Amino acid sequence: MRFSTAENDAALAGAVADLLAKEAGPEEIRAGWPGGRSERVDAVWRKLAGVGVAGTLVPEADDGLGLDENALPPLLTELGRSGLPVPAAETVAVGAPLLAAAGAPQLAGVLAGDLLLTASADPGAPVPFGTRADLFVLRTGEQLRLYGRDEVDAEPVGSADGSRALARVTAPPGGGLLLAEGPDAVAAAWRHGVLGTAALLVGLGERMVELTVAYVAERHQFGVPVGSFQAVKHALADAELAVRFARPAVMAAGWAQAAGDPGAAVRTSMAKVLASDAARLAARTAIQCHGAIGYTTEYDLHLYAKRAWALAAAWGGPSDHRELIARELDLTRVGRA
Amino acid sequence: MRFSTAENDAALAGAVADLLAKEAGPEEIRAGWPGGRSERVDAVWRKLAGVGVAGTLVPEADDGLGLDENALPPLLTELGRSGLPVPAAETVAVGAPLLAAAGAPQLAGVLAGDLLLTASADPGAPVPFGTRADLFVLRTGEQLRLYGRDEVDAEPVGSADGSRALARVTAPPGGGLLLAEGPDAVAAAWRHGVLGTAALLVGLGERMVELTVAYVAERHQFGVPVGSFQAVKHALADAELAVRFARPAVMAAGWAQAAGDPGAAVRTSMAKVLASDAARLAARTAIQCHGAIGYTTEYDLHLYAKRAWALAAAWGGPSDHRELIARELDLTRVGRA
Amino acid sequence: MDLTWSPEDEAFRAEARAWLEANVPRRPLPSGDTREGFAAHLEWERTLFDARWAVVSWPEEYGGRDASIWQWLIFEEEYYRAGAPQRVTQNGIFLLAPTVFEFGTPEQQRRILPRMAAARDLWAQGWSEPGAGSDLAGIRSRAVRDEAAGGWRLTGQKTWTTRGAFCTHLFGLFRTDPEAQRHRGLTYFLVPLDAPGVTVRGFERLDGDEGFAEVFLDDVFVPDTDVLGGVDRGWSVAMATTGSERGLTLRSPGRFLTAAERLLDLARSLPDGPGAHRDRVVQSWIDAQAYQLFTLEQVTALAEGRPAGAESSLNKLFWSELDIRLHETALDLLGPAAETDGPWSKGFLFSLAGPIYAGTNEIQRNIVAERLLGLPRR
Amino acid sequence: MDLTWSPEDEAFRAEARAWLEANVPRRPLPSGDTREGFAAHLEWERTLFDARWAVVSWPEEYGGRDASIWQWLIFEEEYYRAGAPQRVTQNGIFLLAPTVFEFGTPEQQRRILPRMAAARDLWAQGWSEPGAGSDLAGIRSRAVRDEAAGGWRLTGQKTWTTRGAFCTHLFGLFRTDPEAQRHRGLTYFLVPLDAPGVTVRGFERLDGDEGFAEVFLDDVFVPDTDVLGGVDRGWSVAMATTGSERGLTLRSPGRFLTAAERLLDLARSLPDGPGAHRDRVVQSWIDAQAYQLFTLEQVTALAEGRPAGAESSLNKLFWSELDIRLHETALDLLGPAAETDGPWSKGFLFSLAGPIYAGTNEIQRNIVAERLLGLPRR
Repeated sequence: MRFSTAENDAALAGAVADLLAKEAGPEEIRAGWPGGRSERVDAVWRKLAGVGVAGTLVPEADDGLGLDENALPPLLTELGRSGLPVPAAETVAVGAPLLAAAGAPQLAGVLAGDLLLTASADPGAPVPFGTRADLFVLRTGEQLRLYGRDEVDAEPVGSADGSRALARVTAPPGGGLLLAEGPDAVAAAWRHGVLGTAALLVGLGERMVELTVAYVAERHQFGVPVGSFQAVKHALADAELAVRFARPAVMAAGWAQAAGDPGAAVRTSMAKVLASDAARLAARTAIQCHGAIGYTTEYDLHLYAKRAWALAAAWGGPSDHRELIARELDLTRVGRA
Repeated sequence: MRFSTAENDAALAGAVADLLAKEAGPEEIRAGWPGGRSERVDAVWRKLAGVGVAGTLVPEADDGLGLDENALPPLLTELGRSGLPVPAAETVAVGAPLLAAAGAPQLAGVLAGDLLLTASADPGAPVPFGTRADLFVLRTGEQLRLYGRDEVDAEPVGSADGSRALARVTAPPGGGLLLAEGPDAVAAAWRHGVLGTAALLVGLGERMVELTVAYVAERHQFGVPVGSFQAVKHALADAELAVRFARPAVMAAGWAQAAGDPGAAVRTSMAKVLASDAARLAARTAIQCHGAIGYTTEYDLHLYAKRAWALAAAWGGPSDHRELIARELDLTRVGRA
Repeated sequence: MDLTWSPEDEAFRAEARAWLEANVPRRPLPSGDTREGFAAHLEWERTLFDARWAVVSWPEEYGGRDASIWQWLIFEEEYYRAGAPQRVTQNGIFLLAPTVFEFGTPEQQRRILPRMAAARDLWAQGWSEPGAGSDLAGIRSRAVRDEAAGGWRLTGQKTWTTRGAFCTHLFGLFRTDPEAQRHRGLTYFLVPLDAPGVTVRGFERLDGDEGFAEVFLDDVFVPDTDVLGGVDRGWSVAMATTGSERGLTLRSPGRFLTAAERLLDLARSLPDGPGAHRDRVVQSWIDAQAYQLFTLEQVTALAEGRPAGAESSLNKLFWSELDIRLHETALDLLGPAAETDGPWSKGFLFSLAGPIYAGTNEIQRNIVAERLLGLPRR
Repeated sequence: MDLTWSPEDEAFRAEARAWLEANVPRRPLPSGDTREGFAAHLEWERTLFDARWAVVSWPEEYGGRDASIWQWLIFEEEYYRAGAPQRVTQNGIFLLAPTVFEFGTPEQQRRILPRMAAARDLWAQGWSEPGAGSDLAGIRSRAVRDEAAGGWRLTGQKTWTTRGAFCTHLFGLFRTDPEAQRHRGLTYFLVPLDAPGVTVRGFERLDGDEGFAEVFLDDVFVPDTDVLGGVDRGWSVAMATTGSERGLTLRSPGRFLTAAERLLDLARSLPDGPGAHRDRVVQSWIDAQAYQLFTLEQVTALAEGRPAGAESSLNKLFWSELDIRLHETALDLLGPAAETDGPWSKGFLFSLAGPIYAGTNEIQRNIVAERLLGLPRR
């Protein structure tokens, strides 16, 4: 028993955190919005690829880092906290390992950060980064297939988080490259996406609490720092509590997937519930504690809050995952009104 | 449009409030507990009967006050806030008008406060005041029947609120006196019970907020009154908010019943939801803001809190009533997991 | 208790409903917090005014109908029920006008109110400053006496000015006595935004609309006739206005009754119904009803001459939190579809401002605790 | 990350489980917070001690097994899983003992710990006073030096003393320097409750049990050998103990894991299932799991020498609120049947004490905000 990130995994997350601290400033995290200079985001993504991020779960033989799912929570927490608008869960957790397993020739471009790869396990739902991606991992029935930009029709869809670059994507059912097949493969990819998204949400929650702590310590009203009011303190303490308890649940989900634990599905759903609810609470608290400035787009907070709302509902919202857990716990046996 | 208690109804409630302030002190409200001198409660109940309380809804021709359901919210709110352990909703709202309508000879004894009358619309559930009542209004199928103490078997059942004098009561199905019959009559009696209980809960909520405000203004910790801490202020503000918004909903339910409004069922359920949730929040807040002293039986708070928990679940708990409203709002049409 | 409407009130409702059904634009206007949407909304405001629905509760001489407060409530219900456009004139009509009625000179009333009702003058509120949000007493913008010119010279910065970039006038507090502490020495001024020395810069709200502005004032001259309620008396004059901002006039029950009906429609429209969210849908509907009933009780008290006072803080707390819960429930019902732009998503973002503006909910809870419950101030 | 147990730990678990299965009383004992129940619990404590399960993490010389903190967690899980009786010795073992290990002289350790482990001395905590609840610095009970007799004379009143009416000894703070302000000038004393001058009066808790006592001290002599950790150093000595009261040792995850399983059983047993409460049932289960995972992370840190510090406030907040939500959910599942006495009703009443004792949750939130987040103290 040892509940602590292994050195390898911590080192990767640390390197990524350092890189993001230097490279992903306010300009980069805004550059993904419509009309923004998204090439600045691409440049950071390429640098992250240089550290090996895209290939985290790709075997070393395929030029990846060869790490397992234990690496995802610390890594994607850092990506989440940065606010950088990239398909982190979709590429790192879902897409790249599928391409590697299928021997897809596009893998090299993805690992280099030259080809932007997105993924969606929810047929018909808008695809994140659908207007910007070069490659799409899409599910049809029990198959996961890879399509190039030329093979799909991507119609932009608005989002509260403009940098999500949503598109409604239609692809020819039999086309593209078959990556994986069968309910187990589809479920495994889904769990990767859920886990990665949960980790992003933890990072977003942490960041929003930090931003708010810094703001309320500085901002004065009624002659004292706003952060010295007990109401503000307690609201932030509750947000911190939620985020801090989500974090180990996400780590445990990563371990369960890596270890092939039979409880992996439940642990993963649990992580998503806790991380989604924590990030939502952090967003709500952060906006309230900031007052009017939290309600403007000139200040950075909204970038994190909108991402949190989008990701909390993506890859199954909290009530979807509670429903999944209810089934596992044998709570849906009987009919009810 | 006039959303305000009529003078008649206010005068009755005012007289009852004055009487209770004088007669229902801590000793009386504790006297209903097992081993307590329940004759002290009976004495107060008899004085209340002298003001006409038991006959509020009984026609003047039958020696009642001849008021309508508009009188119940203000009256039962006062009875609730007093904490006196009497079958207020069961006698005033449910039982007495049924006895009057059926011409039951026991009515005079009930109106005089000599015969203690209880009621239950939930076959099989423990009957409040079942160990102390002289008369029982019980439902079997679509009938409401009146039984004397000798006709029933009443087995005491423990309750967190010992003064509720719960008993599991079995009565011969065809026995007793038929008071009313048919789904409409049963539903009307049920609505009376729900309304009366909702009003009691508002009174309990108000009382718990008042007790707590008085305590935290007095009690000092860290060199200042506990009530000067923002966390305490805000918790009490939220409890006050809930209670204050429950109150008009209960008044509106009384009006809807009196006016024969088609929305009476929904308004009544709504009143019970709001009053139950408000009283629970007030109880939780009161105990927390009191600190350790709220957690003892020597202090009075627990008497109100335990009553509130019992009544919040009685005559349909909040989720039962939300379910009823959901049906009316056509939200249960489709099947779901 | 009588929760039925009089024949006169029913007739008023029927007239309002019929007019709204005939006149409310079939398609929703673009957001009134954007530049082009604002123009469309102005046209609607003038349509309202021409039919005497712009300010129903005002005297007829200013364009109103002398309607009772009950009829005002009825009109609001019908207005929301009809899905009529947002009122871009509301900061003038609901925040400034009550103050002008109470504190304005007859000359000010005649000059200001009819043009406000007709949406010819468009008023923005100038309460907040970068250093003074909920704490209005921290205001630093100042007014210096210009005896020769018979007026004042205003310098400073106002912010979070709703639709400030599209308005023609600003009302707000300025410090006229630099020696006075906090609440004292403030004066309530009315400022045309085209006066020399005024610069207005619009900026974006959370929901992406340019709904806010910063207003910079550099030695802006304002004549004595544009002081409202007396020099150095601005605090008490302003408090009357923030009271009405918090209370009834800002958020009428009609708004939430309509939103709750829309939520029910959404829940019923889903293939699997409201599912695990059913209780929350029901509770939102209950709360909207409860807000209406609370308001009816309050309006009865007002109509019978009992003033509401600090109770308006209860209104503010209840509607602002109801509004968020209601929208959160809608977004959860929509699931991932909530992310794509739409009225619920936009409404959710807007609802988040509720607990912040017009005195944060933290301050409202303080008021409830201290003024209604009597807890010690510390 | 490795969430599997070593073979040694699995063997320890198996041994504990087997022993508990063989020895836990078949029928629940009467409440240990009543006089007759306490006697039954004492017998159980001695059974535990004889089999060396009373204090598994203590050194063998004091009756323990030198078990690791992991094994302590495992034992707790198994203990709750087996439905074993409440530990009426817990205030001594979990609150006083860590302080004796850290601050006691060797003589005190030898004298106190074995008798505590064997449930021969039963320790009650004497923190609160009528005027000093969460604010321990407000303590007024005093100790006056008796140089001749080589000790101190204690006078004052302690209250909310858990099971004080059934215990043999009290530990608590007394003011030894009457001139010192607040936290200073307090000393940690150990007091036999049969000493001349001590009066103990039991009283009832919310759940009806005589679980509390008031302890009156009138010129009670205590020798110098019963000062723990040095004169006037009581505050820092006591803080070490309240740290462990808040943290891991008070509420191990096993307790909530077992409660969540019971909640699932209850929900499954209902004819209509959990109905509208299903999400809450699931969330209670999730939260119990989350508490375990958080604890495992914390214990890893402790095992690797990183101290927890203010993080124990996060534990306290989480378990105490989880405990209430879990019981509220159970009561809602039971509906009107919740009213009739039963383990869920009793457990609910008990859960309400969680956010009050061992430092109220308001204080815990202050600690999280100020010490973990670094917000200004004011």
